[in-house]
Amino acid sequence: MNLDFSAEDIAFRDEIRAFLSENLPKDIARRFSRGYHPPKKDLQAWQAILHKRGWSVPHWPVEHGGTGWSPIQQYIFDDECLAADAPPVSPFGTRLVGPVIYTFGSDSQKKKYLPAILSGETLWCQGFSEPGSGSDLASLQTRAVRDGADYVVNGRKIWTTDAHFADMMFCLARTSQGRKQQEGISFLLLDMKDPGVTVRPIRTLDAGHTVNEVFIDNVKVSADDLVGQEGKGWSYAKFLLDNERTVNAFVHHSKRAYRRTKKIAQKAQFNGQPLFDVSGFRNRAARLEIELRALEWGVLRMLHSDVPDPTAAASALKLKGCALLQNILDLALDALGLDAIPFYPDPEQEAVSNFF
Amino acid sequence: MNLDFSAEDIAFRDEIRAFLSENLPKDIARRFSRGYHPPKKDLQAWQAILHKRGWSVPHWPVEHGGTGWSPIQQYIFDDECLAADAPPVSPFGTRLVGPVIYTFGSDSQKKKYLPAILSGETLWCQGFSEPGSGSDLASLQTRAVRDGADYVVNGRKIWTTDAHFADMMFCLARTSQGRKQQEGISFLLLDMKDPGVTVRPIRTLDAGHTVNEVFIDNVKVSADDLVGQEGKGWSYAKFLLDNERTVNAFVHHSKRAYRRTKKIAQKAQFNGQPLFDVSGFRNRAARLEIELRALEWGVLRMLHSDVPDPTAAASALKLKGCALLQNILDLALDALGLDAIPFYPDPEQEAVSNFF
Amino acid sequence: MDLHLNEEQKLLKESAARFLRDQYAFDRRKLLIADDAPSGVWSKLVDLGWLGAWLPEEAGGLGGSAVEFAILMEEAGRHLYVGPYLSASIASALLRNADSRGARERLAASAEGERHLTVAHLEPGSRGMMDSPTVRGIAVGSSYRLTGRKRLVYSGCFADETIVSAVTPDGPSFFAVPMGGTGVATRHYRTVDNDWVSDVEFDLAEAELLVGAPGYASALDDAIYVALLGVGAEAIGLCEAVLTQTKDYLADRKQFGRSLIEFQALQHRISDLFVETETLRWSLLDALSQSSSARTLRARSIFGLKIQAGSIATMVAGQCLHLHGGMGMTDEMPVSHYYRRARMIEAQFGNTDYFTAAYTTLMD
Amino acid sequence: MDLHLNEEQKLLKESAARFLRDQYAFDRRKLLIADDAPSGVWSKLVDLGWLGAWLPEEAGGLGGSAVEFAILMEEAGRHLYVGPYLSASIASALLRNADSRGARERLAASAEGERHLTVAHLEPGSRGMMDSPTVRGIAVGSSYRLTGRKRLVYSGCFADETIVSAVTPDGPSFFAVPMGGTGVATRHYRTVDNDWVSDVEFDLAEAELLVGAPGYASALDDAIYVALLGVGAEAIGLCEAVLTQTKDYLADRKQFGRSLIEFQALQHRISDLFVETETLRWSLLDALSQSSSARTLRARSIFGLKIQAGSIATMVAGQCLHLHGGMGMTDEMPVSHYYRRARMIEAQFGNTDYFTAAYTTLMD
Repeated sequence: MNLDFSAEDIAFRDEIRAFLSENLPKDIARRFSRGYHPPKKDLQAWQAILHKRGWSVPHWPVEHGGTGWSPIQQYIFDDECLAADAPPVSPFGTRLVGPVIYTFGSDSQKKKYLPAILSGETLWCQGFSEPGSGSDLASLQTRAVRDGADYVVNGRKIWTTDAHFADMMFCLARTSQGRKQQEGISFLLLDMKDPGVTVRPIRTLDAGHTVNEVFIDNVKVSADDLVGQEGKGWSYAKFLLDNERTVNAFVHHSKRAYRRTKKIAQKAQFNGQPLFDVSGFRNRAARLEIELRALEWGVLRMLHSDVPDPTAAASALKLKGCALLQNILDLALDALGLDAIPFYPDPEQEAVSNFF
Repeated sequence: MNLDFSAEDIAFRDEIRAFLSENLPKDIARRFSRGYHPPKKDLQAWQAILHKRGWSVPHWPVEHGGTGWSPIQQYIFDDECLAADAPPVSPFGTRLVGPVIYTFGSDSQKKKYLPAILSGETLWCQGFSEPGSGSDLASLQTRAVRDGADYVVNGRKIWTTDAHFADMMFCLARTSQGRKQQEGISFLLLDMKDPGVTVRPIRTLDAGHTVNEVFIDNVKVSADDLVGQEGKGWSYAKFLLDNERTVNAFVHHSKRAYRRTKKIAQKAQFNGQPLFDVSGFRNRAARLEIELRALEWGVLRMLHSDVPDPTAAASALKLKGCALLQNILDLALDALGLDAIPFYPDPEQEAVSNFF
Repeated sequence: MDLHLNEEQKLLKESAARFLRDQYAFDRRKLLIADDAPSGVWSKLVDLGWLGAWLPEEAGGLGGSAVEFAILMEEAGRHLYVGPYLSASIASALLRNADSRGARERLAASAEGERHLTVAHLEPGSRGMMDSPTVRGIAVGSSYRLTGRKRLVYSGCFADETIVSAVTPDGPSFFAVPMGGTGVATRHYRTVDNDWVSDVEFDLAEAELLVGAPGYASALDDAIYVALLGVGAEAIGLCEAVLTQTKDYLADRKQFGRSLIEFQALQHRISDLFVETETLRWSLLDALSQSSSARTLRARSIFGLKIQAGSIATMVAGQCLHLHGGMGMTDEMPVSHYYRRARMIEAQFGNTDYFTAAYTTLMD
Repeated sequence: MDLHLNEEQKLLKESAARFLRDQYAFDRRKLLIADDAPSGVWSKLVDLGWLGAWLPEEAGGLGGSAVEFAILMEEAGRHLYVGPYLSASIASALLRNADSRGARERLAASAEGERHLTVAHLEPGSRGMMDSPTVRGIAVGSSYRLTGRKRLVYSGCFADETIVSAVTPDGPSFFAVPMGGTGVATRHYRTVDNDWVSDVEFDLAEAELLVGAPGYASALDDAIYVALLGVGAEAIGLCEAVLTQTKDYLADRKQFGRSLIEFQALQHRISDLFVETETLRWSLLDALSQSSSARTLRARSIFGLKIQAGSIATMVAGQCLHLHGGMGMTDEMPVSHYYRRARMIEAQFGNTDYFTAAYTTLMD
């Protein structure tokens, strides 16, 4: 058992840090640091910079534009990017549909879509969930009917993150009625600029706008934009969802949230001393710091060793990771005190900058 | 709505206090204050004193020896008794079998048993649970077979609190096989000095001895000691269990435990100051104090007003009462620190007296 | 001791519930909170006598007590009321024991609905109501001039006058300042739970002394009591309502062919939330029982209520949000509003950490 | 970085597990803990090389590291081992970096099983290992005389010699004192978890200086690291074992015609306990990763492990106790012993409050 980072890993971390400090635009980092959803222009600008360096999709196979990094290097990269307040690259192209296209797509699909996913020029959204279908994807209602060289698609998608600015949607639609519910579903690539697409924002609890309802009304999708075989969409979707299950347990997010909470608490005054020095607060922070360090080792363990029951271990990481992030954010709210009450719609508003 | 104790209630409380300070023997209170199970002699000595004053069974109807106090007066009485470290009167005679006897018993049973229950001369235990029957009393295996003027009883009881020093046991035994499991069960009063009774101690987690397994081997019980009708024992048991469900939610126990915890924490030194003044500890104590006061109002509410759903409200009280008592005891353990480690079998041991 | 509501109290509760059910149903509320300032419903509440309901007759009220106030706030919580009622009530509490003519006049005018009052007490950097003000007041003839900054002035966009805490050479005092007057600059914004608040900057703003330094501490105590009692009672209504709605939601939703409410694990969670809500009601009784007690006793019980209200409401609403699944995250579901309000109850006037620290200074 | 056990470590783990399973099965253990002092099993552990397994060769060990120690303690926890191993290991940790001949000799003698050492560091009124000793040492020629009281000396009824912390005019230091010597009065008792401890009173007891004042702080740090690592690893074995046994128990018990393990609410609780146990293993990795780090880094991670171990073991064992129903309360069920041991892990060497306070002094 060896619990040290190797010299190579340490050098790698330094390289990433140096890159970020030279290349991450200050205004993008500032906006993202304030906890708002990054705007499209920030997502694209930052991905273009990463792409130039060849780092926009580290996890992809090298032949498609990946970096060939080890799992621990990818971990270090993600850690440093979030530590520097770089907004994470939109996952819909890079993590979700990209691997489906390079694994199951036609050569022309690869040529047409992969470069713009790599560069971030094209942003994607995911059309899986539908009203009433809950997490049960197989009960899908959207239909695609073959009409010459095209499919004509009709249906409704919901909880569609970033649909309001995405260029493309990958979606599941029923092309025939199979014996099992999972059969007869196809995986289509659909242009969001088609006039038959209507996006209705869903306002959420955070008073922000990230998710949408998408109405698909007689939208024509070329048969060239069918991925793989007609009726096999369910298996591609499963492949994609398996990729989505990463083991990072939000550890980088939590580390970042904790650092921010600490800054807030160091600045806030409580009975004449910094809140961070008040022992009740400090005790709570200590417990979270300890859990955070534990969580990081939980992730490293998943990356490195054969754990006895990987599925259970991954669930434990996910559950604990969620709970910890929530607890850190609760502590942040408590550190804000009365400043948690006002709602500031704009991240560049003067009042917001007071806390950072 | 009027949330004040009446002048009468306040005067009543003073009366109880005065009585306790004059009559509660110091050594009995001291032993009980240390959290050990009170020995039989303490239970009996204290009940004799209460009995002399007419207060050994306040909740009984006046004609059987009760006091006629209002629910709030009984509440005050219990509160003051525990506050003064008076060991609670053994419940098996006074709370459980006594009311069954004066409600369903024969005149000769009343004459024979009630006076000694009132005075505490006879201590009782409850023979309901059996190995394997869990909380499902109806699946009872103990049998009583009529033989002339007697029943011959055979069976095994478990979790029998105080069986090792009880004089009598009230127990359930099957006298016939009914259509339903609840039918054919009879309620018998059994002398623990019968040679057919064997008591095996069950050692428990607290390294103490309160519960037992009781083997009943051809024990003769006179038919005069059958309560009510043969085969109707189940309904008397239900009556008894309903009486057992009080709504006090351990509030007096919790108040007492909290006071004791506070004393321990005031005496313990932590980095040069009393532990009770250390803010982390004090914050925890504050939360428990607040919950304790809330709980007391929860009980007063049950005593006073028509709550919308009394069963749910009583469950809430019980759950919260248990949780709170546990949390207070956890805090006490934390206050003890390293002193929680040694095990002292004797309450009068010198080391124990250091904490009180 | 008698914990039943009397007949008047029962009627008050029913009328408040009926009014809010009719006038403040969730769909109607959605429109009302989209406005730039609280409007219609407020004047009706004043007409219904909400402001005077808990004030003694000599203070222009209807002879009620803290119980009446708690009844109204509980119903407010149940229906997610946001608007001027709580801040106007805190203003009344500040003034009710003052002996100045200005205070007495305003108390009556407020109860009558003739003048809408709010309170400007918290400041940038404050962590709760017990923090000392830094706004300065200097005497100019028989009146005063105030200079400094206040924040979280509820309904500041709407009130006629605000009661301002400020320090004079004699010590801290409360003053009245007209909201639109010279030397009063405001910045209005919304809160996370859709209420209306303002930052207010005073620059030698003309002010009338209402409560001088000798009465300051006790007036502030009265205000704190009413503020915390208000959110405490509100939290009970909130918890009960969100719990009922969540049970209904779970009964409606099906998964794997069964109604969600049939899953044992969900039932257990619902039961736990019921128990917590009950606990909060017990704390309310405790706080009400101390409404006329000595300072320390009253403060302990009301801080206790605030601590319980903040943590229990956050917990109950948070769990209910979770039980709603993804739908709960949308603005169109009431649970998302209950959740935001619960979070704000936790933060308002000073959070759990703040009042726990305050409580520990009062322990025996 | 490679988190796999190497071949030697795997063998060590298997052999420890096998030994305890055979020699320390629950029924056999019941007889062993009824004795007045730890016996048989201890000498076999020494023969198996447990004491030297984690010590470098120059300290008389087998060239292992903290990982080997954690492996053994985890198995000890799984099988509810009580006895001299942990205290003797802490004694080794205290001495391992000392340069006195006395220290080196004892380290070797201890690893060989020739001399059984324990530690007398805690005192009446201590709240944890970081508290300063008050036992006084005065130099008499080349040796010392100690006067004062120690408590919670594990295996004090059994050890040959105890390593005692005491203050001399030069500062705090560690000394060796033979247990039966003149001026050494002992009072033996048991702990809640059936271990053997003693109070020891020194009255001008003759003592040999092992670690002088300049080395005291660092030797104490080493001892704290090993003590907390020990209970941390033990807690993992404990949690895993009690959880497995509880699952088996629930699978066996039927209620309302179903095995208890089929109830969803119970499954959820078991899953939560599994997650907590996993977390504890992560903290162990963290603490192991800092075994040779600078003082603050190592202290933070090992305090973190102790805090997690105490609270998680208490929670897991407490919940398992609850899941056992009434049966769990009996001495004959293993769960009641796991629970007691968990409570003691929480209290030992300083409880969660103590180490949290210590941790907060080390935060950036």
